[in-house]
Amino acid sequence: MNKHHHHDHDHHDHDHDHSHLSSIELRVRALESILVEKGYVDPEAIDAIAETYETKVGPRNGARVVAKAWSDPAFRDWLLKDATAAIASLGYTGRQGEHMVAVENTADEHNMVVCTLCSCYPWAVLGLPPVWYKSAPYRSRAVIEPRAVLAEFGVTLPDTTRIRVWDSTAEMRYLVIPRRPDGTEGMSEDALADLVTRDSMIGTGLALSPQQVARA
Amino acid sequence: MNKHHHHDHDHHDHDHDHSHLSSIELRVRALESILVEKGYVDPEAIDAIAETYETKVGPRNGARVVAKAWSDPAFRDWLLKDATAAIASLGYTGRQGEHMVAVENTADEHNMVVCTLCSCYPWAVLGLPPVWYKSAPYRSRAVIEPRAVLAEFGVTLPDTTRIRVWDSTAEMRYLVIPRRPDGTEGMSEDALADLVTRDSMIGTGLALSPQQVARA
Amino acid sequence: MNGAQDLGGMMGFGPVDPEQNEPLFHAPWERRVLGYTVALGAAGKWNIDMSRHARESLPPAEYLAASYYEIWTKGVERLVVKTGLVSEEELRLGRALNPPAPIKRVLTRDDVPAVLARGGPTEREATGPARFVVGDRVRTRNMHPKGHTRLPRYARDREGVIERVHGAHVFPDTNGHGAGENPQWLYTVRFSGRELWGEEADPNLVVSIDAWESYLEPA
Amino acid sequence: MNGAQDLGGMMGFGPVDPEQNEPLFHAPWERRVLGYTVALGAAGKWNIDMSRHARESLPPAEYLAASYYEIWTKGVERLVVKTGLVSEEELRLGRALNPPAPIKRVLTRDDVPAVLARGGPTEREATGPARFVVGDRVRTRNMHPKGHTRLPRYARDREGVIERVHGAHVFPDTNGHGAGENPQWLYTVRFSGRELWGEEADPNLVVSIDAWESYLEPA
Repeated sequence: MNKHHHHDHDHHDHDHDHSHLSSIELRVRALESILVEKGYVDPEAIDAIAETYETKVGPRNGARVVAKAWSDPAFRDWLLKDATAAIASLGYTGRQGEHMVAVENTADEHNMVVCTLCSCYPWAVLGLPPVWYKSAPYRSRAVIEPRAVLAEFGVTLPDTTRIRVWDSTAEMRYLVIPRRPDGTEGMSEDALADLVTRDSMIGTGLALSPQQVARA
Repeated sequence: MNKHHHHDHDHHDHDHDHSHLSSIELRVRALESILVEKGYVDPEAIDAIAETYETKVGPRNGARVVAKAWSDPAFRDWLLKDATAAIASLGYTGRQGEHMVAVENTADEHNMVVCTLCSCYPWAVLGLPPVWYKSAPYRSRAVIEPRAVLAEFGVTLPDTTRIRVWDSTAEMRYLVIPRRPDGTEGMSEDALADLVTRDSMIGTGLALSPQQVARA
Repeated sequence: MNGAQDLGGMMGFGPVDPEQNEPLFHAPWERRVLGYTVALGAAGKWNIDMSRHARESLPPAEYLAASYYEIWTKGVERLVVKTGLVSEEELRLGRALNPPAPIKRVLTRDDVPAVLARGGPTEREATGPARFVVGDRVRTRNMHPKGHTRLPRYARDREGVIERVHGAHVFPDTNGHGAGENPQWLYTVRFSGRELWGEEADPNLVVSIDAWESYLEPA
Repeated sequence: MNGAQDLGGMMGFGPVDPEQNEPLFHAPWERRVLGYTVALGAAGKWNIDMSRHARESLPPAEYLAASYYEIWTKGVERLVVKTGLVSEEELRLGRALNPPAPIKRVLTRDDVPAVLARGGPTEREATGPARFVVGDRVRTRNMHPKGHTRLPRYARDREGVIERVHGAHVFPDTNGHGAGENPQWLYTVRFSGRELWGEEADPNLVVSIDAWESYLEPA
């Protein structure tokens, strides 16, 4: 009741911070103008940073890593052994991807990544995290009831499949290598990369089948 | 910022619930009118309940218990052994005091009561709890850093005094018997009761000295 | 449940801020909601554990932002809807639309003194002997039920000593869900501050909880 | 600190709610605050652990009610004030009043690709041998520091197995307070779900954290 005084934002994970929600835009703008006026920040650098994640660094990077790992056993072995170096060889390095670990799903084990303490995420290979990854429901539940979380993503695994949750409490960033779908023999790395969704590399989804991609 | 739409309440422990704060009064009134219209609640009973705690049941009850324990060794022993019965003998019984335990401060040990999970409090002897007792700062800190909490109440005890915290997680309700101040020999129970503050029976205060009462 | 109500040991809430000469109520609505929440007990539609669970299962951000009587308000709203006394639509519109549901009893003004003086004792006849005696060393269980429980997180999987035995009491973990009183032996269990908070804790701190028997194992 | 940021195992937040075709930003201000928070890194006034601590030490009700970029906004506001880049009055009035404080460097548009591609590696040369090797059984400490830490509550005083050794990394518990990098060996420690959550946990669940050496003792 009495919610007329605040705007409806698109976020999923909050609707309570009423003292600031209506003013957050002003507040962010005011601080920017102070920072610029004082010469601490170049507004063009702000744009360049945002553009990087809008146009260059996103889950397509990770998808290429996975597709190559599926296609090239030597690369896969390198990736599992030294993910930072293997990923850097494809040109993906830097902020929130300085120290990478790749973990591979198998018939027996499904990997899933969370950051319960904040929202650590492998920006260099996946870009900026989605709202749900940063939300309290995911962060609280992924470590205690990951199967229930997976079910909400439409992923149901046999009870005998071990769920292996990686809580990113340090600067290690985890990339899940999803299982390669059946019926993808002989596909090119580019075509394989189309099967690799962002969620499949977080562990809350599976790679798509070629049929699913064709339907989409 | 943008706080113009909500009233300033007197509470210490909140100022965030902006969606409802301005409407809480309407909301409470609306539910009352439904409850009364449907015949579930008699408005006079509401008044009678509130009046009980406004005029009859409050910390003066507990103070009388403590004063009697200070004055009457047999009563003190009974109180420590079976607080529910000893307190009932003075006429204090019932809601949120059904099962009482009295704990006595000594030179070596200081008792302090909290309810970390909600705000359980011995209504029958102390009345309704103060806001701070129900607040997150007290509930969170009393069990992990009680000395720091006591300091905020102006109570500094020697490091060698054991702090004994009772977290009221069940229906047992705890009454602290503060130490009897020096210089109170021969005082009547009524006069002694004036020394016994509410906080001294929660364990966040000490009993007043006769001088302190005289100054007040 | 591991909800926002389980505050023991949490940090970041700032100082305790006692109010001088605090009034019993800070606004008339607090007095009303206290009164009708207590009065509704006579309706027999819920018990105290269900009340507590209704409050503690509020969304955590809402729980932590609300004052005590705001929590009571939201709690009683949930209870009247859940038990069918009031519909969600009635609550939204702020007026009665449907005929009343049957209730056990309406509390009158004359009933109040006796009802408050009686309260709601939770001790029950024990159905078996107590498993522990004073002085026994016990360990609390590492349990994380999704439903109502009264074993706080800070005191789970901790070793302590039985200090008092309180008889058999209604078990909130079932009673809070309408699944029966299932009385169990209730104990005060004492822990050292260091057992709870680690080696940097105050060496002269002792904390106790009241714990039902099924929360405990022999240490 | 045992703050609201430490969400692992908490309950009551409802379902995960993925948004279909989610945009990268939900409003232009999110894009701006991301940009200038990252750009301000070049000023050299704080490190990533201080940023995290600024966010997690928001009052719990505020933290839980805020979106991610609202938390970033409040975090960067705290940091600029704390480090003297902006005064509280300037922040309140929304305009500069005082001359700028000296900073290390202003990030330009041209710097951005190289700076982002370099990031901020936290591995450092080890000053001594690692205490543990893969396969060692360890127990995390029962610790409740008031300052910044990266050992979540759910994984304290739990027995696990060293699964990976990651070299020596900057220690957030000191670095987050400007008290030095003090690099320590960092390990991935694996726990069974039952060790973390008790006997009712999923028997086929394994959870790991990354833990600095001082968080661990031999089991």
